[in-house]
Amino acid sequence: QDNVFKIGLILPMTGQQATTGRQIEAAARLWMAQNGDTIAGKKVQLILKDDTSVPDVTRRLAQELVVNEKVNVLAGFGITPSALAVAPIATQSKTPLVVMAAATSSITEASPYVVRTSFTLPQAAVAMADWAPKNGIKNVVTLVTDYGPGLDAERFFKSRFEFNGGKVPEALRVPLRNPDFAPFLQKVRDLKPDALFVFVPSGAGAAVMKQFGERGMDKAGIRLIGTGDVTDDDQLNDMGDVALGVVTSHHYSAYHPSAANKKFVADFQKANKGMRPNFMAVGGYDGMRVIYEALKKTGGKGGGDALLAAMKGQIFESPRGPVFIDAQTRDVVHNIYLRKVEKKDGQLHNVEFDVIKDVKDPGKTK
Amino acid sequence: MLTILFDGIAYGMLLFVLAVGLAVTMGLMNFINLAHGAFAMTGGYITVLLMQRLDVPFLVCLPLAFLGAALLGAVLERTLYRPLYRKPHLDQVLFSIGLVFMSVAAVDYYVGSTQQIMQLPEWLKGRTEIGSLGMGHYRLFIIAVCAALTVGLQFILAKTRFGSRLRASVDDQRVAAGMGINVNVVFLSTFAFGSGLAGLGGALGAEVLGLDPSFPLKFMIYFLIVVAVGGTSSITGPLLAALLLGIADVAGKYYIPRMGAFIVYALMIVILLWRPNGLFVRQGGKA
Amino acid sequence: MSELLKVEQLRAGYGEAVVLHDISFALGEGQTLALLGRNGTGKTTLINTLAGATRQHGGTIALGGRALHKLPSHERAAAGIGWVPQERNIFKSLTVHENLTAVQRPGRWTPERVYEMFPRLAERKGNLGTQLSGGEQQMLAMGRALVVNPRLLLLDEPLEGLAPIIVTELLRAISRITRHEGLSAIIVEQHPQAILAISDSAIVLDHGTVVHADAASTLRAAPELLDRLLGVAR
Amino acid sequence: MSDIVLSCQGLVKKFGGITATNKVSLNLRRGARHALIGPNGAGKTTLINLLTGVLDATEGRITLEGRDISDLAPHQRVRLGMVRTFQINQLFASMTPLETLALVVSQQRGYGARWWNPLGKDAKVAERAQQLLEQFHLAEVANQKTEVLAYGKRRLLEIAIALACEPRVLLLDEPVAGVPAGEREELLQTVAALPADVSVLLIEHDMDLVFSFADRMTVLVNGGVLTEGTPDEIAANQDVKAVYLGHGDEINAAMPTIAEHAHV
Amino acid sequence: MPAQTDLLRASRIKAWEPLFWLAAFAVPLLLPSHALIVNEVAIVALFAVSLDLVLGYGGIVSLGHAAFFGMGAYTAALFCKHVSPDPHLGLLAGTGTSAVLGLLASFTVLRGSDLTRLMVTLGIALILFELANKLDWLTGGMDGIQGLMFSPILGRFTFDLQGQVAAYYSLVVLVVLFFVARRIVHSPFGATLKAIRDNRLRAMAIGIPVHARLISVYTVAAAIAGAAGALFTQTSGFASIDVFEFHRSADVMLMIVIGGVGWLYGGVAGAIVFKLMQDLLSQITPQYWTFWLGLFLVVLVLVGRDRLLKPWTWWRKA
Ligand SMILES: Nc1ncnc2c1ncn2[C@@H]1O[C@H](COP(=O)(O)OP(=O)(O)OP(=O)(O)O)[C@@H](O)[C@H]1O
Ligand SMILES: Nc1ncnc2c1ncn2[C@@H]1O[C@H](COP(=O)(O)OP(=O)(O)OP(=O)(O)O)[C@@H](O)[C@H]1O
Ligand SMILES: [Mg+2]
Ligand SMILES: [Mg+2]
Repeated sequence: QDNVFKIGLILPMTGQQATTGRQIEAAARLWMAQNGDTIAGKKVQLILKDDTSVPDVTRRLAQELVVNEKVNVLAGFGITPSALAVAPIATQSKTPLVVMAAATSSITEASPYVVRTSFTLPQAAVAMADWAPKNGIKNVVTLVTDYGPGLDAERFFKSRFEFNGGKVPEALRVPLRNPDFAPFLQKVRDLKPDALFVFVPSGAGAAVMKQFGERGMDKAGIRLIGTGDVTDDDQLNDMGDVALGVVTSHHYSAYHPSAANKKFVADFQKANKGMRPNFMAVGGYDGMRVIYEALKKTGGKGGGDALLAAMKGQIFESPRGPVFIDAQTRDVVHNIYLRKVEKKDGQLHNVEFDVIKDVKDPGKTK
Repeated sequence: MLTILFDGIAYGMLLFVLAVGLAVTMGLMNFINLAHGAFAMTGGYITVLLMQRLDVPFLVCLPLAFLGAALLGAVLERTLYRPLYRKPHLDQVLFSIGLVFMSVAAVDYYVGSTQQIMQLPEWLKGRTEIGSLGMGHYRLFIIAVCAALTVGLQFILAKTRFGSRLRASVDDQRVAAGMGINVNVVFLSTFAFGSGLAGLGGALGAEVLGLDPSFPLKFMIYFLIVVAVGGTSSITGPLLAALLLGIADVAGKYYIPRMGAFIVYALMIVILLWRPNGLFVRQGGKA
Repeated sequence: MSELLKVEQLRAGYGEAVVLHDISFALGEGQTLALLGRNGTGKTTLINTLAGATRQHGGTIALGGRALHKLPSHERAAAGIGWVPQERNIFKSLTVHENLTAVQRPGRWTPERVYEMFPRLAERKGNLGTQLSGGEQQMLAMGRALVVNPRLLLLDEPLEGLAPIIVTELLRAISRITRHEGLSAIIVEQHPQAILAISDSAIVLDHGTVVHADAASTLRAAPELLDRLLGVAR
Repeated sequence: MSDIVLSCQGLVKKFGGITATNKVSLNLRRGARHALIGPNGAGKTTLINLLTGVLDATEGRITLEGRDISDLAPHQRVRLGMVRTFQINQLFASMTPLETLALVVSQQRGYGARWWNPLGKDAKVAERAQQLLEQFHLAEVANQKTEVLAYGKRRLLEIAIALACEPRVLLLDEPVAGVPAGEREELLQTVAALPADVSVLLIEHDMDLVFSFADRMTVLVNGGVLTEGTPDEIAANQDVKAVYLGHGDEINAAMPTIAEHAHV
Repeated sequence: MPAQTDLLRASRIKAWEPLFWLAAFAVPLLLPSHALIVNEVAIVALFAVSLDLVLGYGGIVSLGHAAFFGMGAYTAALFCKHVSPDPHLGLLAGTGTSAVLGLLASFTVLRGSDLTRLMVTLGIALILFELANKLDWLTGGMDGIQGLMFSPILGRFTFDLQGQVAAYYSLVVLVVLFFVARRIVHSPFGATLKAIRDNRLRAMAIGIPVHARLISVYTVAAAIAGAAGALFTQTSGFASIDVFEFHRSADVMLMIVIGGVGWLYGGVAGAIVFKLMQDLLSQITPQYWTFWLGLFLVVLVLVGRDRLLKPWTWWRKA
């Protein structure tokens, strides 16, 4: 019993966020398959729970994992409210909480035990706001889904873009439950900006892109830019040619040209019937690495605080590129790449063409 | 703005095809079938999978989606639904929600939980501009299909005796049978037809609304809104309701984007408070 | 006169419960049978069994030589049964006209002829079934049974709730239809005198069995016997 | 005229194009045993629905004990003492006759809003419910659910409910429909035995009963009042014969003639 | 008098009832590892009791009952943040605001068919959802109000990680409100509700003020749902926007239908069955548990509640 190291992995495995859960679970299992399940003499055990993206369920599951299963680390968390709901438990029980998906900036501030290996939306949005004005885009309409991450993306893009001399004539917010993007896109078309900046949860990205094409907006001279969620690697291939040429900023592309990534993608696809890993998967994969490294370093001694200390400041080469867990903010620092959708070997890929190095979460610099 | 009106009509028409099958099963058969979306999803997946894996042309997929969903509906009607007609509505809710849960998990298991994206044929992808009116070809196509469907349905229900025989069977199965109506056949064909319509709706809607295993739950509310506002006793009711909601939703989101999410719900509540039995109820009294 | 209906050893009821025991009788073409008995003796059950709306446990029913008991309810209408249920059971979401057309079969009786017989209904053609007065519903139930163009009419308390003048007219109409159009009828009624007057024969039920069968005229001429059979204390 | 309890003037009800009630004026005296007759669809039930507030009149006023009640809700009219029965039973399917009557008695005594003590806690309520059960031969089925009762028992409960409301004015819509001939008189006797100052308006197609019960009659035809008078006057009225009663005065007397006609 | 005894029989407390509640209270103590789920079940059970008052007794179908649950939850959260961390006062505040909301909303459910009511209630809950999202300065938008610290219950018992205090707190509130509801449904007031549910026309015809009754029961039920919502916030330390979500309304409806409507214990039983089932199944197969839950519902309806829950009837003839 004493020789077991338990990781409580709480993810949305059903419902609309289910893909997030699937990607992360697959990545975590891949990591364990690649690196063994005995570290520092301890057997690592992964306990998977489905929280259906309902925060109070997440919280109860976390509480039960901590109290009954005595897990050493809590990990996962598909959506921000779920992560926030569990933060007090991490604090109270001194259990490190590794956020592998949720991307709102403020999560790491909710508890000193939160460590994030995914990304924050401001990171991606700000990078785009820096790139766009340098590439002839002066006038941008934003279109985001009306919830935490969307508002983050809108706020950070807008302020940085305007700081860089750009103009945002209209900031559109799409309700979370929204079957048809037509009115919003028509509005954009009538406003005729240089580009449309989009953030929507990954599933809806395809719809936006198709309707963007259908409405002939590209032909009207409007470019489509956004954070990488829109051209989610997982689905990019199915989106078809409408996606070609879309420029996004993100921390990970399955096409990232590094040896580490090639191996990661190959192994991942082999283990999962050809499913392509996306940015969620890499968050889960790196999260497992952070936990493993911390366990190695502490040898499993000293409880949660020691573990947490060992997580802070880790630097490593991830499939996404170099990653640094900022000891101060416990948030991830990584490169943000600018990518364009292109066809390579008959498949669509986010091909990186520019990089902004070591981006800290701009949300933390206020 | 004509374009907004056009988009609203197309969206409304789409809602209509998706919901009209429910108007048939729920309104005419008086069965609360919350699993309607599951039949729509079936149609959607049939189309997407046939197109992706077997390269079946889109136009061939549509009737196949209808038939597939209708067949599934017929099989389920014979095996599971039939004993439930006489159960209380709440039991029907429980049962059909159970079916939805099962269908969601089953699709997830066999196809996976990712969004399915459909590739339309080229001729449906384009767009025609006439002055300030821009019409997407796919939306034009939806409108055409729905219009044809409405006319057909209206004909079946109004000009043939099928409609009144169906309603008679629903009102009183025992006596309807005693008057020579083959109640089982009437129910079976109606249910299969309603499910088929759902399947067709799902096939048409997958492009615009997206398709993943949570489809039946995600859009259940919209189907219900259309049927509730339209009233459950005719085909024109849900059609007008769907158009009204579609146009109001699209126009509302265009002109006052901030209020986007409220408009449909507020409109529904106001209409239902004003006309508790739906906007377009069947009224007697005219000799 | 040829025999239209022959019922033998009929046993029927609801679910497991058997209400009718070994009922046998026959009815000729163009003949009218009065079905009498106190409350709850099984008159409605017998009518409903002929219409196929109860559970039959045994026995045979033959209509014009055809084995009716083997047919499901909806095929009996085609075989020639027209049914006026006791509770009328008008289809509530159909209009008066639709109530007629939904079940109509080719033959002499058309909705138009029903409207001639009950002008009241013609005025209410477009009303929903439930928007009719009690008596109008009764008329509609009668009309609905007629447009099926049956050979045998099953009338379960068809006079209940009708105005006296309509009652006389309806009785007259029934006897006209049976005499001139060759239809047969089985009539259940609370007013035995009224119904015996237009019937050829009568059977009296008690506890689900036939306790008396006779010519209608004989029974009508013996009110004491009738009272005793029906258990009426005067 | 203080002995007019219930009266209506110029009552009109239109359903779309149909005028179901056409300028009906009617006065019900205190203690009256008044019958309302007329052909099917003449508007009798509709008139009762208007008087009790189930339907809103298109035109016209209704007064009860001199007070204009045209705008009162149905339950408020009941509180003023006007109670009815329904042509088609309207019962509480999932409750037993005992519960039903206890509820009606509680409500009638103004306890309907009490939410803490259980129904039946008040011994007087239980006592009165028991009394009614016995009076209407319902005691042996007192604890069965209403929905499983035989038709005859349900019909009795329908009337018992109305009497439990202690009406000042009682409106009966074909109360004995479906009740066998032998039991009809008994039922109406219960009604006739109500206190002398209770007024009763009876709708019925059974002329034997009507003529033995009523001291005054109103004939409704096509929504309007054809005539009003004593039973003898009505029986002798040629118009009434033509539109409602037919050629004989009583059905039974009429039968032989019909039969003879038929055999021709 | 026999009539009186017969009448009072229904409201008498049966022998098994105290046993049931004793067992409920014993669980958090004897099986402390299950205290959290007991807490969750107690809260939804209270929520279900509230819906049963409306649906089972008032005959008003509602797919938007989460509106009141959510109102209670947010009120309790805001009360803690801005007024006082005292949970008792917060509970009262949550109950009170929900009652007010219930009173206002009750006017929308007086008329119309079942379907209309279903949709109107649903619409109200969805509008509150959107409001909670839009008014992010007050409600924290999509992220909700997080990290609330409540003062100890009765000044002594601090909410613990294991959830025992929470479980007892919720259980006590459940028992108290359950018995209030129990008194209500057996009173003359409750009987008038059943009368309205069974036959509105006749209810009016015996002098029952139908609208007034429906308004009062809707308000009372909303208050109870509000209390459940407040418990939710207080025992979890946050209020998240999904308290207004459709699935909450739908789940609670499923629960009372599983347990049987028009029987207060039905809601409690349904809550227990549904929650435990969900918990158990999702442990066994986190990805596909909804399939088995769905199968359970389908079988439950096809086989019949009575026969499924009473195994001794399985071998009897149908
Ligand atoms: N649906 C039913 N289920 C079970 N038993 C029934 C049902 N309908 C009638 N019965 C029983 O069958 C018996 C015969 O009833 P039926 O209705 O045939 O009598 P009836 O002679 O038509 O009486 P009435 O003169 O009141 O119409 C009664 O004892 C009755 O309780
Ligand atoms: N809701 C309605 N809509 C349209 N017409 C109606 C409605 N209710 C009643 N009617 C019509 O109004 C007329 C009067 O009906 P009412 O029920 O008052 O008749 P009645 O005198 O009680 O007849 P009966 O003796 O047959 O019961 C009828 O012709 C009926 O068709
Ligand atoms: Mg009978
Ligand atoms: Mg009438």
